[in-house]
Amino acid sequence: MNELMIMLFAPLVAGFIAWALDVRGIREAVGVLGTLVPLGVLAKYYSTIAGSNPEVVTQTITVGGFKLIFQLNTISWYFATIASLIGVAMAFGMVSTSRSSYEWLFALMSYTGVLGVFLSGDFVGFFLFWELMTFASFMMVLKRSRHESLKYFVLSVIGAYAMLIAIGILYAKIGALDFGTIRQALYMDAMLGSISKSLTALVFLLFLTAFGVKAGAVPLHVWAPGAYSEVDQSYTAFFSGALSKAGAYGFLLLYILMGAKLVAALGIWHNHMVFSYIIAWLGAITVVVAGFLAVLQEDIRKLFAYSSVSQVGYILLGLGIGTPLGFTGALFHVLSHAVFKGLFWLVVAALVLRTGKTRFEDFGGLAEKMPITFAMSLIAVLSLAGIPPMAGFASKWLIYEAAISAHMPLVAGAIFLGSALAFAYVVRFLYAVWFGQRPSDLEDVKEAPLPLLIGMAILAIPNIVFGVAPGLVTEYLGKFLGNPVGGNYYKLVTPTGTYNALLVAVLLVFGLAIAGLIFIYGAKTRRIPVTNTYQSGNPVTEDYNLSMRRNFYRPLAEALDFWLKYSWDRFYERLAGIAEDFADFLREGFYNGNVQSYAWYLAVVLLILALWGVL
Amino acid sequence: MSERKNDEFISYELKEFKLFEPLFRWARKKSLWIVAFCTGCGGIEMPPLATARYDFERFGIMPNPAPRMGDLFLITGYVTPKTLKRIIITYEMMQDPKYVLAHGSCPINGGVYWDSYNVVKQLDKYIPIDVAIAGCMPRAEAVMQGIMDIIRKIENGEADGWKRYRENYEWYRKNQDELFGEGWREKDAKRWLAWL
Amino acid sequence: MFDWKLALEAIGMVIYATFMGFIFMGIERKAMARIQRRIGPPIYQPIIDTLKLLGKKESVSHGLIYDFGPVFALGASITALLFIPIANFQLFSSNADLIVVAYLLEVPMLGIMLGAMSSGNPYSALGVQRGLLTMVAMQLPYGLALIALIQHWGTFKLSNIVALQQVHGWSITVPALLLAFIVFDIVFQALLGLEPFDIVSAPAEISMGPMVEYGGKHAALLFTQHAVQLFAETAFFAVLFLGGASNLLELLVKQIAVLFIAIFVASIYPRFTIDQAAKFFWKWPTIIGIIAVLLTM
Amino acid sequence: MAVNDNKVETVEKAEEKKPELPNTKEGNLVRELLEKAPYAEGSVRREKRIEFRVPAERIHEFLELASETFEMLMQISVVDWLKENEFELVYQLWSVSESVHAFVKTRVPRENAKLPTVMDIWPVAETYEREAHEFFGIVFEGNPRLGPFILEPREYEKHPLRKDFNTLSYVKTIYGEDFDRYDESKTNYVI
Repeated sequence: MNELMIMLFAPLVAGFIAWALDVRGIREAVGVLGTLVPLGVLAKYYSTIAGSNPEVVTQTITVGGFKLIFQLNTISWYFATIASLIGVAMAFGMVSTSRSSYEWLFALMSYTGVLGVFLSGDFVGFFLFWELMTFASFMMVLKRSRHESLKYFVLSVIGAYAMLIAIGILYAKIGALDFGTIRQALYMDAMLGSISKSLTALVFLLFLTAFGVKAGAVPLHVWAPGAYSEVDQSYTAFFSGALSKAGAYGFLLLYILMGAKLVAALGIWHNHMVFSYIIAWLGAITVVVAGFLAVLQEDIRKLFAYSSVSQVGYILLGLGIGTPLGFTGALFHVLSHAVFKGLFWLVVAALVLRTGKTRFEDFGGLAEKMPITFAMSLIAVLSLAGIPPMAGFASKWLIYEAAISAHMPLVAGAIFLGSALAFAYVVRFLYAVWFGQRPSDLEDVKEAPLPLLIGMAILAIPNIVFGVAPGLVTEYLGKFLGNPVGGNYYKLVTPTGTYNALLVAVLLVFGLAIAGLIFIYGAKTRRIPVTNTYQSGNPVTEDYNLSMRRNFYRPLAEALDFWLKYSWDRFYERLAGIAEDFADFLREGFYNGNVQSYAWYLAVVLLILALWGVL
Repeated sequence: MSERKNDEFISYELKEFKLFEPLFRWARKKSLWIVAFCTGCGGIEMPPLATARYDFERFGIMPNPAPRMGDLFLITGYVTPKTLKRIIITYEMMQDPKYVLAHGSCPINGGVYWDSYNVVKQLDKYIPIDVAIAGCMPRAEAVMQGIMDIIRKIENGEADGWKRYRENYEWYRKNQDELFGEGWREKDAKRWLAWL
Repeated sequence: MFDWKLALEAIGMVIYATFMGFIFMGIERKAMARIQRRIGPPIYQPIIDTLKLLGKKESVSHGLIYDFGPVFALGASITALLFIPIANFQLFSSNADLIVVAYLLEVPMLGIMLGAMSSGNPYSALGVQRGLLTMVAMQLPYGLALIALIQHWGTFKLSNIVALQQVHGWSITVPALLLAFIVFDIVFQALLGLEPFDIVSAPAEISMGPMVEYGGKHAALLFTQHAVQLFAETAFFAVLFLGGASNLLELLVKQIAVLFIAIFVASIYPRFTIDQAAKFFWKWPTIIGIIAVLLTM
Repeated sequence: MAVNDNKVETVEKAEEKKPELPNTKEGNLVRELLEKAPYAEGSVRREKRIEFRVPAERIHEFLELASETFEMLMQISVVDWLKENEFELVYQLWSVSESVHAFVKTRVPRENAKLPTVMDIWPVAETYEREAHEFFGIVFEGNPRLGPFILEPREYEKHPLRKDFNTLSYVKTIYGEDFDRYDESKTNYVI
């Protein structure tokens, strides 16, 4: 039974060991080992969880009067495996990108935090590990830039307080903290209705902000671009791959614990559950807004940060649909987003490590210099853009099926626009970084180091495997969702549509064969340099850069200039400014330095206490 | 453009697909794409060819802005050294069975500008010409007649300007370098950098 | 277990589609010529063009991805074609539904973009930018039209939609789907890259857009891809809105009808600039699409 | 008395030139400018076209005066009088308000011809002056970019449009002797 504990605290212990003996070789080995342990334990538990007689593994420890329950059921196993997969890839990435043991300590601490969040069975453990995770990631961002970490810290604190108040209300009403009893109590309460409608709405709103901040839903996504880009890029693979999934797990928790109660309280509108309709629209707006922002970015890290926010929007949308098909789509997208976004961030880590640049205008023509990284980024591009034989498409297809069959057309329309935007900014990344003339200072760029390549390979394989055989994931998810998606391992069959991934892959290979035949049949090709291009007859020289890397989508910015005037970032900065001025006003007002006013304050306070009869 | 080594250009061997050659010859004859790059004063003669009166599209001829896809290169009128540089670069970008149609007497011997310092006197020294049409700017009918000549030449395999260019490439290259000086492509590209 | 009939059907359909695709391109050029009172090229002109391009003695390449682009585009077009139920041949349409085919029809765009980007030519980069922006702009109305259709017929599978249309009459007889038909027709112009939205390969401005560096057999591959794409998209249009077809001839008539609508619109309208196209697509077609979607809720 | 006479003559000479000006719009324009710039001579060529002759050293001052009514500088063209060994620069101005052309002519000696630039009045003059410099070799003080303009590197500083530039021999050196395949003897060709 204490394997759960080993799994949970192995990364934390490894982190401390790595931090303690700060030796180049050993620190990396301990770190990677620390991340491998949870993956091993989870693999061992697969047979018990998903085997013939699934039984839940629980472990309770009492800490200072609070009884912490840890449980490993199908959902938590799924989320924990994704997080540990990304964790292992991050560890391999950090072997070559991070130089200081400070980063190893806090990376592994946030890894323990996420595992704790997924495994905890009650709100105390959930909140403790949630805070551990936020603290560790805050420290990682703090190392690189104060402003971004401050922004991240303030928003996370708001989220944490919201969750704390919501837990407090639930504890006051139900008297228990572990999920089982809360679920039972709220289920019963849905009929009796002892908790008032407005109180349930308040709790829902608080949980919405708490999990929205971590997942990065639109109004609260402001910290994401800054935090994701100011951190060692291979840690961002974990930061955006696994930590944002904690937010999605929170929303799922909302359904499990308070689903019945929320439906009873907030009612049904046009046969959609009102609270899930809100989450669906929150996801849809996140997809579109973050997509448009991602397309117009100039910095490679900002682009992928907004893209992460947009993809998590897909997950929220999938959860918001509410039908079992919607859940399957959302949870499959949790896996595919974690995998292809992790791969993207490792590619960015390789680029930043090798070239030291982050803006698009400094990159160019790296395809020859870093071929393997280019191949990996091509796989990630195909997956994110949702090209059929890849994992990205399978999950997106499920979300489309769920959205349209649940009669949420405008939300499905938002996904159409979102996936086109994903296609646009991914191709912009390909063009700006890999193709075109190479700036002179990038001549001596070498291929990414071996550990980073291993990390990328770890994440590239699931992309293809789950792309061609999506049935594996939907069959596992079907265990606790009442398998809405039929079909065997390579074919998804839903009541309204089918998708045979293997056949699409086979026919694509068949089509490529025909096209390749025509290509080979044609005349011999002669390789020519980049400068031999048609510039309406003008001779082209190496040192005048002819590629459009800056403002690639300037016409789109012009078409959207009405909307681009408003920005959440500036809104929050102004809010912060107002708060600061109010605080200054108060400070001048009270602490004005002369003793008489202090004496007066004392007298007034004593008078109030006397009247109150406390004195 | 980076310096083109001689052997890299010549190493290409003329592999003739015996089986499909007559089919390709018929296809080349029936679909000529004109590179939309009017070099001289006769460029204004090309649009009327595409209008309802003459309509070269019924012979499968289509103006095509990309030289990589073009076959027929119209040298319409006098050729100044500046334009000749662009002509040479565009001509070398065109894919292989390519034909050149020279309008008027200027490409032949400098014509009216025979003694002008910036008109190329004999275009044939720099790029091979397949058909030359008379007329100080030949009318649309004359241009159409020229195109018919080229089609007839393709039919009986005489239109081998591109083969001539490929076989005695050094001679053409020597003339070009003699006029513009060695490595003129790099020099010219860099010369415009100051302006951009 | 490998059933030969299906394989032969598939190969036969690919050859038939390529041939008919070229004929459609020929019809397109001939009709535009006749509208301008010109005689215009023979119908089979694109076949001659492709043969000429294939017959080029030598081809030029900017690298591996430059060659991979057109090959991937043609492969994806063929795959998309094989998932559409064409007339009485079901081919593989029982294994994929509307969303898969809609996405497969957009994958060649990525192939062409990949090749165009790796050629390092600024004109092709501009073509790539415009192609992507057109796709982003037209994706919303395109999605809304498809959603309206799915919601009305309640199924994603193309073969079911065709069967339902045989029973209840064509989709355009339903008023809500008539709106979706109008939206889809506008989007169809952008899908084919015809006149009002042919900003992608604006011949006069940026010399053939993404295809500027393509010559010889690469251009032949792209021409074949465009032919297969044209056939696949017209068949997709006919299957969705004009009730599929029981035999190839009926399908051909419907495809040519759809093609002529596109040609007439194309030969009248001048070209939109890219942000005008985006603004246009997000105004009228989206509003009509939303109305159609709400009507079929 | 004699002083009086030649004053009379000068006055009379000046007079007999002035009365010719018709009192049309163009005539009044010329009369105004001549009052402000006595050193210049003006005449009305025809409706909408007037001419001025200005000595080379006062040209800048005159052009400033003229720029109030003549807003646009259309062209600076140069005529090469080989026999009088002089360049004649013609500043072609156009008045948008009056819609009248003005041709301001000056004479400059051929060897190291120098003139003040008019870029401060009309910035567009930079290109015209560069062209004049490249083809004729006239130096305009104050023009920052007088160097090579549009000619091929071979013809820099050769000022090809000068009358004494022997194009025939230059062409023979560039394009080789055999450029004329019909070998009629062109040596005594009279231009």
